[in-house]
Amino acid sequence: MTEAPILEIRNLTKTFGPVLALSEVKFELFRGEIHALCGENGAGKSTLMNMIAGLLQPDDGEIVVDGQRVSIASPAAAQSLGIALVHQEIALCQDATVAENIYMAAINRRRMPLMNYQKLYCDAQRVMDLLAPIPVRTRVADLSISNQQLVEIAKALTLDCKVLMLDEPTAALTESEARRLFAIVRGLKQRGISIVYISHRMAEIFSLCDRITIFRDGRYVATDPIEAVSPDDVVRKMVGREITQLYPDKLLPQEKPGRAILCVEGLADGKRFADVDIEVREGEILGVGGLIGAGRSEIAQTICGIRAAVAGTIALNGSPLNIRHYRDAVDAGLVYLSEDRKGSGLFLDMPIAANIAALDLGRLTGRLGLLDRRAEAQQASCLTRRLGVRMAGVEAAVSTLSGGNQQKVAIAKQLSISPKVIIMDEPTRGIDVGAKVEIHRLLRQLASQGVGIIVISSELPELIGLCDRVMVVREGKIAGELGADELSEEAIILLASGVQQTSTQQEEAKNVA
Amino acid sequence: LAEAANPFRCKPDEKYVMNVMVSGVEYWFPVYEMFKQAAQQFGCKTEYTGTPEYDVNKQIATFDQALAQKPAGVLVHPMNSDPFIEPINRAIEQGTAVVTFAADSPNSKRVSYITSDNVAEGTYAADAVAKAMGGKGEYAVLENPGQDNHDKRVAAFIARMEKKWPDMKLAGRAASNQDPTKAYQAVLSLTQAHPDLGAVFMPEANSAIGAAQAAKEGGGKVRVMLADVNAKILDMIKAGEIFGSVNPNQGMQGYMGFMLLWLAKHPDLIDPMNDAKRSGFNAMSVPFVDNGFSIVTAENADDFYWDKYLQRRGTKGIEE
Amino acid sequence: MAVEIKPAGRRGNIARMATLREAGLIAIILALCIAMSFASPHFLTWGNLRAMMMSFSIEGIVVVGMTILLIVGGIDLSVGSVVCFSMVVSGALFLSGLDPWTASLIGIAASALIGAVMGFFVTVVGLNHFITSLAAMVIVRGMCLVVTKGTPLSLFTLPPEFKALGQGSFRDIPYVILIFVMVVAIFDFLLRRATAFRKVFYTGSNEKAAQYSGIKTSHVKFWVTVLCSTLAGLAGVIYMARFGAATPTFGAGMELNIIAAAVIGGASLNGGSGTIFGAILGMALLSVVTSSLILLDVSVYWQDMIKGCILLAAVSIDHFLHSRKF
Amino acid sequence: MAVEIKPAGRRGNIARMATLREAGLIAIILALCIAMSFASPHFLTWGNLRAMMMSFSIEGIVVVGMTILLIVGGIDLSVGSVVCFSMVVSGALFLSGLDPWTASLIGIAASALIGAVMGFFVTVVGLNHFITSLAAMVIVRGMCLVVTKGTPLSLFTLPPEFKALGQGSFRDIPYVILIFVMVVAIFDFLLRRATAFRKVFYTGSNEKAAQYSGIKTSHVKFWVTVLCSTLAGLAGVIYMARFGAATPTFGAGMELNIIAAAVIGGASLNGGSGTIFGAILGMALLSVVTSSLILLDVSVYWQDMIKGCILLAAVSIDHFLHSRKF
Ligand SMILES: Nc1ncnc2c1ncn2[C@@H]1O[C@H](COP(=O)(O)OP(=O)(O)OP(=O)(O)O)[C@@H](O)[C@H]1O
Ligand SMILES: Nc1ncnc2c1ncn2[C@@H]1O[C@H](COP(=O)(O)OP(=O)(O)OP(=O)(O)O)[C@@H](O)[C@H]1O
Ligand SMILES: [Mg+2]
Ligand SMILES: [Mg+2]
Repeated sequence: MTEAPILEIRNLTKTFGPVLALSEVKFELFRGEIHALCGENGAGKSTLMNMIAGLLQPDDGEIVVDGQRVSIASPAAAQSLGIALVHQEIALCQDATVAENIYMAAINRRRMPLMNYQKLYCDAQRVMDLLAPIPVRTRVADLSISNQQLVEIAKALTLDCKVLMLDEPTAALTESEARRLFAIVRGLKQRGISIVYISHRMAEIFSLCDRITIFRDGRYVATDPIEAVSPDDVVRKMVGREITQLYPDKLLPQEKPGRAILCVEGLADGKRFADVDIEVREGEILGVGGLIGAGRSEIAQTICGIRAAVAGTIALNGSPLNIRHYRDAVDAGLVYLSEDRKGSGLFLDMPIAANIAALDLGRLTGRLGLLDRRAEAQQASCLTRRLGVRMAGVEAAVSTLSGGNQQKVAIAKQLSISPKVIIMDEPTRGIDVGAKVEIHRLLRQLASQGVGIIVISSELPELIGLCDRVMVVREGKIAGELGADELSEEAIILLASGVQQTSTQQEEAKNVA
Repeated sequence: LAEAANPFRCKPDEKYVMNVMVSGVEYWFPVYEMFKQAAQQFGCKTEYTGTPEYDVNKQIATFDQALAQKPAGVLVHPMNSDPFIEPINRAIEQGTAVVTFAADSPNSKRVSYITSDNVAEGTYAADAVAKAMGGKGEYAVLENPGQDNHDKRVAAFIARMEKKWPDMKLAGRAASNQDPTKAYQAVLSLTQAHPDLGAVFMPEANSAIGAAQAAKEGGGKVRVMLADVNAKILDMIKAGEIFGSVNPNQGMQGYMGFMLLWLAKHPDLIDPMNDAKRSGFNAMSVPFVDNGFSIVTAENADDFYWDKYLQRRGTKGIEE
Repeated sequence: MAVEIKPAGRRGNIARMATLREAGLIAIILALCIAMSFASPHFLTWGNLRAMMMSFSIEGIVVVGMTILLIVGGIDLSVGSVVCFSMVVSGALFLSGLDPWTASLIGIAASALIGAVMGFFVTVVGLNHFITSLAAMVIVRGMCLVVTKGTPLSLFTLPPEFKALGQGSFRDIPYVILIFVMVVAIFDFLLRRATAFRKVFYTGSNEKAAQYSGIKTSHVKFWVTVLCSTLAGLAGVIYMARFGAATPTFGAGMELNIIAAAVIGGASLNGGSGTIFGAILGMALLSVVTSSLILLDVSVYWQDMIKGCILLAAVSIDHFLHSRKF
Repeated sequence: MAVEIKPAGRRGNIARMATLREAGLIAIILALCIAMSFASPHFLTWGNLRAMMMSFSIEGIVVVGMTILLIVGGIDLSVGSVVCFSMVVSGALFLSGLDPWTASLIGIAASALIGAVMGFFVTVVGLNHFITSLAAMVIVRGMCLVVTKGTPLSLFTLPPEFKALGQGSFRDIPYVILIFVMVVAIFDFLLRRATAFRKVFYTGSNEKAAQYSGIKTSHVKFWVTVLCSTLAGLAGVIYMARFGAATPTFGAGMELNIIAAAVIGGASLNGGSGTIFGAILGMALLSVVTSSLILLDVSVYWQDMIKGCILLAAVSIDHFLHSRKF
């Protein structure tokens, strides 16, 4: 490659107080390439992106764009250099419509004094439809978190940029949306746009990217063409050790799962879903699959009493449960991990320890109703160590953690009460390969100890690799169930969409028939 | 020696304080002007204190702070009567004389109280309005419920109407709470509801600015009567947009207020035939003084402008 | 997957939603008015309606600014003081010999300057709007006292053509109402349609997201703060023309009434939502209630209580109709 | 992955951060006091300090409740009215023949009831705290007028042992100050340590996340609203003992001062943060400034202005010291 890089980072260093987030890292991006950036949670990927996008200022080092050394003081400055970023954390104006969010940057720059809503809605719908048919006149607040992620991506597509940085865009997406995204990204590459792609999903990286750069603990490790490395190499460079087994062993066919732990029958909320029967048995991990908006999250929330049910019975270990409030569920040992960690999972401004303790303060309360802060800190340091949270200390605010580490704190919170049943909604969203293995192993271990486990996931390999049985939800109904031996991507997609995914012609033919 | 010859002189650091609420408002200024003059004639120091806010708690704080400096006397306008009992009694105990003015704290040990007669003011205002209307018609009042001297004026106004002028009908009462915009809205509404409304009375000057404007917009049929004055009110009186005002004799309040204080601080100047010495009662106590009031009309309005008064006297008002 | 594109209507979604929202308030106000017209024959006369509008028109101008400021996520407790300040400064300048129009312009400019200073403290120093405007409220009130030396300035000599601004009418419609309607119409339109004002919504809805889109949110906040003070200054000048006086205590406590109107009209204290039209309806509701109580000749002791209860009921009904969080 | 776990100190980070935060305010207050003691020999006398503390002690009790309410994300504009209401109800009951202690308990209970009604509107009906408490402010003030018929109740006949509550002292330390210090100490401790109050922080920090943690946030909000009104009721009773009177206009405008104190002391209007100790320091700062101006014999015209400027400067310095957003 003789051509000069379009974006070059030289010896960049960034600290947050005592935390060294990036130390003398380098990075090169050429015109028209898709360049993967990999690293463990907290390795500094998002921090680097934020500095290139003008949200943070480096302590030291250089950013060179098109051979010019630049200092990027604000997102506006980044935009004018042709740099766009899809943020890891969703940052949308909840009160505005999808269309306005998509075109916010354009609206900001536009010379025209008045809004042309008609044109705005048309244009926005066109962009949105490239990803998913979300009506652009809805308020963002009324969208599910995965749809918000799609809006966040659509937003970046409207920017007239030379460099597009995608920070874990697929973390909340299902296979089909992800595929649409990849097609778009390849199209952009054809047009000579350079793309930085951050993801913890190896398969994506290897099918999409041209080169890969790896960070570890805030330091640069290596850059390689994708053909020159194998997924195992990448993992080794990222984690610093070998990971031999990606998923823990499943239940062997001969060890049939035991008695039913959780039994849900005829559950309905009167709006989005009806007639839902679920059974989780001792020792197994139950997976739940489906497309975005199928209603998986709503079913789980209704089981736990976060949303109101209009019909149905729930039994835990054979005895019926009367859940009127999520508190009742928690007290009975039934917990739910929210898919929206920022909105409903975490108290961002509060310390890590306080976040982990939130689910059941009773166990940390001594006589006189006083909180035992020592026990709180101990519990937090124990759980964070187990999940490998990278942090300054358990009294640091959760907002200072990287995205993946925040997710780990959210998981730690669910584990803090030794639950009987855990329902996890996208548990490994944004979590790195190494930590994912740890979490999967942990789930398997809990299952074998008699904890009922339900994993809702949009990541098919995870469902297939981890679960003993997968239930697929389509439009508020259970579309079917797949045993361990029937699990495959095609089978799940078939159930989830109700049609064959392989060919659109076939699909339409079927619909007509 | 000179002091022995003339007992009516102050000691070098004898200080007298005037304490009020809403201290930035001009009603107090003419009072203090004469308070100061009397003090200067006696060779005493004076100080003007109080809280800029309409808040009894804050006023008591300023009163207490003044007391901490052990002044010879305090002329106080207690925003509410009973809350001042304890502070006033504490002042008396530490040897600071206390006289109340314009509002009283009757259950305290204050030596004297000087005021104009609120009942007389309300009564006079009623007579003036009724006479001008030929004893017949509709009137309304704007109120500031909760402030004692204002309530007294309003009550006296209505009572007089009922007693002396049976053909005068009370059309409505509204709370304007000394706010000109509220008064404006109230008078507009009242004139709409009662097209024959002939007069409106309010016990203070702030509301009058709004009320007079509303009356003017309503066709000028409504006579606006109030208590107290300021430059704007005076201009409107002169222009015939306001019917008239009853104004307490503020200068007398200040001058006599000082005299009463000074006397109370020097009770041994007299030797009355009573039990004062035995009982510890202040021999100079004068329970009540009426400072009188003036009726401000177009003819005499010119004499009530504060700035002209200040110019004429060449002093700096409350800032000295 | 079928892609469904709905034809975009002539009015945008936001506009339609807003209209719906306000329908509840309009219904409540109409219901009150109809009830009142049975109780008092005077209520539905042009005279009374005119009087009611007159009584909230000038404050309504301040409500416009406050609503925009609430949308951006701010609040301004100093509006009452600034109204007074503009009045007092213009009045004092007029008395010192300036012609009233120039004096008024300077008064409005001075108000804008106060807004700019507040904006500075909010955007550069980084204080929040609440504490900044609270301090400004005290400081500006103090300046009014300093300028007037505590006594109302009598502006009796204001030329009639200037007084007409506050007291005159055009064919039975007071200029005050005309100005008010104009200000409301302009800003309501701008807020719905102008690109610049959309940024106000974005900033108030999610400041970070707005920044990510390149919006200079601190500029937006600064200018909205200035706008709010400027409109308060304009109101002050009109008050001066109406009352022909400048009182140093004028407008004390006004801020709560104004914020209440905006909040009743659907503005959120957390920013991101609100409409001018709604806020004006909120103001109208407050005004109808007050004026009804006077017309019904309710005892002054009971007026506050009944007013509060009606307010609470109205807000609850409105909330119920739309089940939106206030 | 090297995970570094620091040993948890005896006091948690929240407590430590809070202490640090407050250090700035303490420094500013001390600096002011020292400057004042040079300027006026009267400043550092026990009499003056006593007067200053007396002036904010009772209000300080209300500040405690307000701070907790701000932490949960609420606000209460009705506190001034409720203080007055408790005073007026207790006073009226006493005059009707009840013994003053029972009368006071009923007054406090009535205040709590008002809090409960507000809590109902906030949690069940779904209105927000601002508009609910604004309506309550008007309604409760109206009730004070109705109960008293607008004239202050003279409670001259209150027995001395009851009056002592507000006027007596224990070895030159007024009971009022003792009660205040006790209330502050108890609630400061509870807020830092008690499990029940931790839920207040969770709810204020992220209500949805609190719900997803099984916390009944509407219960939390309800009880905090009740607590705030109850403390206001307690303050009202002490005011009654101190003043020996119940005035229907008492406490008007008190709410802004109280909210300002809490905000200066570090409470956020968006909920989730604040400390009692900080809020009391905020109150003390306001009090020191006011009292300094009086002692320095600053012209009344200039007092407000200087007060506002000192306030703004103090808040800016404090902000600068911690660069935290207010
Ligand atoms: N505002 C902050 N204050 C303190 N530390 C921070 C802050 N932001 C990031 N960090 C720290 O910087 C380090 C790098 O974080 P960064 O978000 O860049 O990680 P990442 O590589 O994007 O991880 P992930 O895969 O989890 O998103 C982490 O240790 C994080 O705790
Ligand atoms: N607050 C809301 N208002 C309106 N619609 C909503 C709201 N929340 C979710 N929905 C809609 O409900 C549907 C189901 O959402 P849900 O999150 O339960 O789906 P899911 O199957 O869990 O999918 P995923 O979590 O992958 O998006 C979606 O179409 C979503 O747009
Ligand atoms: Mg990241
Ligand atoms: Mg979901």
